Amino acid sequence: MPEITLVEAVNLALARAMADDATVLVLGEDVGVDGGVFRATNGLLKRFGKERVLDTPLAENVIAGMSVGLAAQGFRPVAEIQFSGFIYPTIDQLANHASRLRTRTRGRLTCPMVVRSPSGGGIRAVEHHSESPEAMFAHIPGLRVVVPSSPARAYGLLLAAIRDPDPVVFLEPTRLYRASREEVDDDGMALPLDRCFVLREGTDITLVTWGATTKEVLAAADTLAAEGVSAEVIDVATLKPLDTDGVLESVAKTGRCVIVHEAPVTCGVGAEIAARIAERGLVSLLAPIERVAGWDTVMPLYRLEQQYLPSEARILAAVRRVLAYQ
Amino acid sequence: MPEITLVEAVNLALARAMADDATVLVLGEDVGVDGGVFRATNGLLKRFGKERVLDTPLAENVIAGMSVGLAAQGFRPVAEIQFSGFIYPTIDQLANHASRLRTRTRGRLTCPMVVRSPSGGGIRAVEHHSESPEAMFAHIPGLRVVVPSSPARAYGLLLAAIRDPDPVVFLEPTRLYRASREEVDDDGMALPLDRCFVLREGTDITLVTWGATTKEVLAAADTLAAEGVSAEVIDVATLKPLDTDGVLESVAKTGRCVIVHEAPVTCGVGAEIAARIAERGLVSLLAPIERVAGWDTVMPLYRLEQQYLPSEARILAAVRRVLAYQ
Amino acid sequence: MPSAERIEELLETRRDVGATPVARFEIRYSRYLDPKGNPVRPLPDFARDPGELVSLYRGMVLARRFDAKAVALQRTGRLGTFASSLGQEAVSVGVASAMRADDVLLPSFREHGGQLLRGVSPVELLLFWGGDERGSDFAEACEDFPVCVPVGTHAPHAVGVALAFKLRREKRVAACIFGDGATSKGDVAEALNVAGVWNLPAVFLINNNHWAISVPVSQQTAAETLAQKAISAGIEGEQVDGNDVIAVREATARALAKARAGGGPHLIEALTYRLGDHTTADDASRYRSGPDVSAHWAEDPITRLRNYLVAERLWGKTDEEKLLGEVSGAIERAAETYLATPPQGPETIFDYTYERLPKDLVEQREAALGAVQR
Amino acid sequence: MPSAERIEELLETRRDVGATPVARFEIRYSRYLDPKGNPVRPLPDFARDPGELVSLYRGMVLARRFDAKAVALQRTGRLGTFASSLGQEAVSVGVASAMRADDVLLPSFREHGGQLLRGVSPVELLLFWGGDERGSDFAEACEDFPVCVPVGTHAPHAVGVALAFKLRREKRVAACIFGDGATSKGDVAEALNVAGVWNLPAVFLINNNHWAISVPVSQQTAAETLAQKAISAGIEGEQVDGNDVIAVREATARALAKARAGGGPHLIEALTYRLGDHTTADDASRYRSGPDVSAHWAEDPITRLRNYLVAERLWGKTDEEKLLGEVSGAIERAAETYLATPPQGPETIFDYTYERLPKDLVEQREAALGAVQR
Ligand SMILES: Cc1ncc(C[n+]2csc(CCOP(=O)(O)OP(=O)(O)O)c2C)c(N)n1
Ligand SMILES: Cc1ncc(C[n+]2csc(CCOP(=O)(O)OP(=O)(O)O)c2C)c(N)n1
Ligand SMILES: [Mg+2]
Ligand SMILES: [Mg+2]
Repeated sequence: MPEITLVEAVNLALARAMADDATVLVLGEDVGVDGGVFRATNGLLKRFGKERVLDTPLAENVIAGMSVGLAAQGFRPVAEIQFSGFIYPTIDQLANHASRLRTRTRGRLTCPMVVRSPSGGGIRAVEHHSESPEAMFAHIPGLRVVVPSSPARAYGLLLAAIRDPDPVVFLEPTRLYRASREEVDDDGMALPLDRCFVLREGTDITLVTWGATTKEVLAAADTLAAEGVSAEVIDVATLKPLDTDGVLESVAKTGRCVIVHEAPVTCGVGAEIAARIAERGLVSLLAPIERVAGWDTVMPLYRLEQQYLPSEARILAAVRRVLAYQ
Repeated sequence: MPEITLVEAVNLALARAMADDATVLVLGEDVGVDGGVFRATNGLLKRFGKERVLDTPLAENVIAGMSVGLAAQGFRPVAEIQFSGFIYPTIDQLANHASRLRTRTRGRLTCPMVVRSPSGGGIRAVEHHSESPEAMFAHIPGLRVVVPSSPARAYGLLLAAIRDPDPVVFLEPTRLYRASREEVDDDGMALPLDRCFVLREGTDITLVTWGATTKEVLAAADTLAAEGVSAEVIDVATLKPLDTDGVLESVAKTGRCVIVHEAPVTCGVGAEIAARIAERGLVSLLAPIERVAGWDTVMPLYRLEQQYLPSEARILAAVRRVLAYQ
Repeated sequence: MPSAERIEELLETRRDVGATPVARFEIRYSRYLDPKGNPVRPLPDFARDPGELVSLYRGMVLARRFDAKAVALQRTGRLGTFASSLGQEAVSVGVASAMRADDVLLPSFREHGGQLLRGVSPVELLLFWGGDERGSDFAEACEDFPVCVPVGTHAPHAVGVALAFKLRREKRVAACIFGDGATSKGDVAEALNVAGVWNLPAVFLINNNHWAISVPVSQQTAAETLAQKAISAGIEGEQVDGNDVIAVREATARALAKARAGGGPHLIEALTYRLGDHTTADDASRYRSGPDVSAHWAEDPITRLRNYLVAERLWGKTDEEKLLGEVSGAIERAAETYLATPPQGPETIFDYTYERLPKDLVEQREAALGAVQR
Repeated sequence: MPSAERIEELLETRRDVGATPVARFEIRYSRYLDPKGNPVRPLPDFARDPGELVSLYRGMVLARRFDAKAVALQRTGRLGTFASSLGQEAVSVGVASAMRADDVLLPSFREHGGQLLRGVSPVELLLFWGGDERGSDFAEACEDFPVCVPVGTHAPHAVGVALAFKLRREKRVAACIFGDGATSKGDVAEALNVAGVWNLPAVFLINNNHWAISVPVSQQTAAETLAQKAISAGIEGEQVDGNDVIAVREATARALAKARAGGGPHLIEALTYRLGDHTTADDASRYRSGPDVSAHWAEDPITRLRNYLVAERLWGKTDEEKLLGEVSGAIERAAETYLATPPQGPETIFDYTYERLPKDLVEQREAALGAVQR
């Protein structure tokens, strides 16, 4: 099995989904001959032709809106939004149409579409290329929101997203696109969209995260292990619907929890996870929850982005406070 | 002092702000001769003329975008979005420009604008006229998000929003527009945008809410009082930035908390409030937090909307569970 | 009188006459019947078949009856806010009459006439306006889109639908109707542009009733016609008399045939007038005068076609009475069925959110059912 | 060869010749110098002043030098992703040269030439592209907008700025530049429409470099010209040779004068060509061929104007050497200053988020400073 990067895994999953199902289409800006600005759609045009890989005009709103029309007609469009800072014009279509076509028509018309977009900072990009908008989508009923954190999970989760009968927003951490390689078997097996992943088992504290920050969280867990602290690391992966039980089970075991994400802390998905613990897992909590997240500031231009992104040091400091709490 | 409704208070505040400050403009669809579909801008055209009250073409994106341009040029535009279901096209401008113009230019250009919109259900309206999108805005750094729950607070908070040097999203609960009257002194006094309001003092449990659901929460508090339970009712009012201390102080006193809002529960602002309590107020909690909120479903068409909106009965049931918890 | 400085500046800005013309465009207007019902030019072929004309007439009468009933139900608290199409019936009836059954209609919220003609039942429409999702679960016209309430957001859907047809090599067309106000929205511009560059089988129809709630077209755009919105997208646009159902049908039929044959998209602006309030929640007297409106009654599409039919001896008093009786009966029966339809249970709030209900929602569903029982 | 059925259908869809023309439009194209620098028509008045022409020339040379330096800094890891304007310098230099100091420029991300001419310093531009917010805190051109990275979203800002000028009765104009790709975005259509209906002093300029990353204009729209996007908005549009800085400047000057005089908005499409990659992160060889690109070098705006100046004996070898020395010196000094500028502290992430820092952010700021110290 070849070792591939996360972006290559995305590419592999797209190719697999397209090969398996003739209704799967890929569309977006520069997804064709250019193969996508990150090469996520590399080679697809050549392999599947220009009726299945469509370079669209530059207009995110109509990219989302035409996907609704295609999906209602039985296609499975996978739309790429080039960077997550340009995803906002899709919200109207996703909130007002895609997410509710099924319920509004009592199932007569449905909307099996995927909106993929690179997301997050840390690659010294230009303004608007480093946003983490997942929480806005996770608030919209009728959507699914998925964020992979490794090549294998990217492959399996993207296949699941494409096969899902309802609309999915799939946010790919740019920082991880080429950060590491992993063996990925192109077996066409989807991963479940209703379960979180335990990346590392542990007993002293639960670290909950998703996407790019899994990297810093796993590093922190390593550091902690060296100090004799056993941290359980959970990758939520599917942010909506959230696998509450997965998180609660871990917290029940450890009694302590730090939630880590890159998006601004206020009204981020971390808040929802903390709230669910406060509702259903309170009795197991031995210490206050902490969130280590992006500040409630605009994502800075890249010179300062490392001061914005949750660092291993910040995670460790939070973990130590939580562990010290009696 | 005359007794006026909430929508009349909005009108009064707009008139006062316009009279006090020649840079305040009102713009939006049907805000002129029609006076707004809810009459929030009634009479303003006549009084201030068509250079200060602008009926715009039907395009929410450019309404938000031109407000950014006006604000950068020293005006204080107050844009009306006719219903909150049509506010999504403003998110791009708010997230990508309005909220960050100050930080991107290091204060050279600023963006003192207000986007007002009716919000919430319960008035038997057509599809898309009953949405509660506050959480999406509350996640955007650089914005303020305000929701009034009475005529007096609508007046004072809207004045504050208009005078604020940064962009504010001001969501007005349609269900309360004409629900009751209150004496409002047109004294030009703004209310603070960094403090929540204690609508009713109590000692046994804290009920946190905002906007339209203050009504059901206050009714529930009445019912509880009759049963000898003393509920403290907090109207958060400014959802971003959130007055954490106000909530924590109350929970420190009561040890129990139920959060009530109309928007879908997942990733609603209630999650943020619960998370902050779990982070900073855990030690005072005598029982798990509960949230009573809209379901994670699309807002139903109006025949079923009462089954969607948090009812007094649902609030009471949650309160009783929380009170019963030992 | 402009100042001297201004005049000088204006002179300075005279058009650059030395420049070379590189593209020319023209917008045309067509009408077959004048407001009195007199033909102003030879009628199109289909109009030689009296059956066709009568069915257009019936479609408009049905729409008007439906409208009147819906407004009455709303006024008596038995229907939600409703958007009447009074005086504009020729638009969507003309469009729908030109469509094939397997084309797809994407209507805005004011096109009941066309929806009824497509086979959407009056009960379904009443259910929708009565706040019940079953109203969009059409038993016929199963691929048609539900009423689009946000202005203009269905234009991108039409692009997707048309693309689906093109990719499947089906000879079908997506027909999308929206108002004059919608032409200000970026959605419409983006959709026209994509339809144009991909040469999609989509026909866009502007129901120009001259008002977007209180905003007249003159305050909506400086464009001389709305049909010229097509020029931006490099597609063909034309204007028709939207109160002449023959003109609407003929223009639509031509556009559909062109699209079906691979000739690409088309934009039709149908000029009509909103005789009523914007919706039952609106009071148009706040922003436009009664006399102005009254004048437009002289353009009424129903009277116009009837005048023609009568003049051609294709229609008489008994026909009229029979039709009215039949149509009223159908609408009354529909209203009764609507009123007798019990609401759905609260579980239906949940059951169509996803194909498979996630665990969160299973729990919330139980809580909701519990709350109702309590 | 189309099928018989198709031919029949196509015949059926022939244009409705009986319809009446109601509106006509024309798009014109202008150019003064051909690619070799030979005048093809009498030059406009301003071009009789050699100083003006030399300053245009200098502006373009400066832009190109800046570009080259920025790309070099990026290649050596000392600047972030950068969008070069190689070959397109005439566009924004032409626009900016026609503007008054108190007009407001709203540029996209490829208009350094114009920004430099407006007084934005090369150090500021490098700081911006180097990921430092101070780069948009212009010491001059203080009301100009920062670089707009999202495609087309600044067009609505231009509407607001122009409206501000109109309301204050100031004789100022907002000038907004965006690319060919941007014309597909609803933002641009909405902005043109509002500017049109309110007759605002705004000039919109399309830098048509024929590519939006890998998408050629022919795949962006079916419109024959991009200038005709104006027709939808009922405003005037025209095309100019965007590699002829004289044509760009003259068309912009006319449009600005018209707008200033109350004549309303204007759209100019400047035809140019992107000689380089889209940005330093792009590899254009993936989607277009070298020979195609090379051919466009013959259109180079800098060579073109120089040829004219030399032919007119307004420019010589020493002038060129002196200019290059001066410009290179200025850019080198700017690069040094940029490289020597220490980053801001992490507190600045917070300090400009709101005018008054809310309590939450005060706490987060403290935490951030603590985290750095730790
Ligand atoms: C995006 C959006 N903004 C605002 C509204 C509120 N609204 C409903 S209808 C309408 C006017 C529509 O005008 P037009 O497109 O001409 O259609 P008409 O009502 O005249 O048929 C408005 C502003 C809406 N439904 N959608
Ligand atoms: C709204 C938006 N979508 C996508 C992008 C990514 N992107 C940056 S530039 C570009 C192409 C722009 O083409 P054009 O408008 O012709 O300008 P040019 O780059 O050719 O100057 C794209 C797709 C963006 N910046 N903004
Ligand atoms: Mg209209
Ligand atoms: Mg371009």
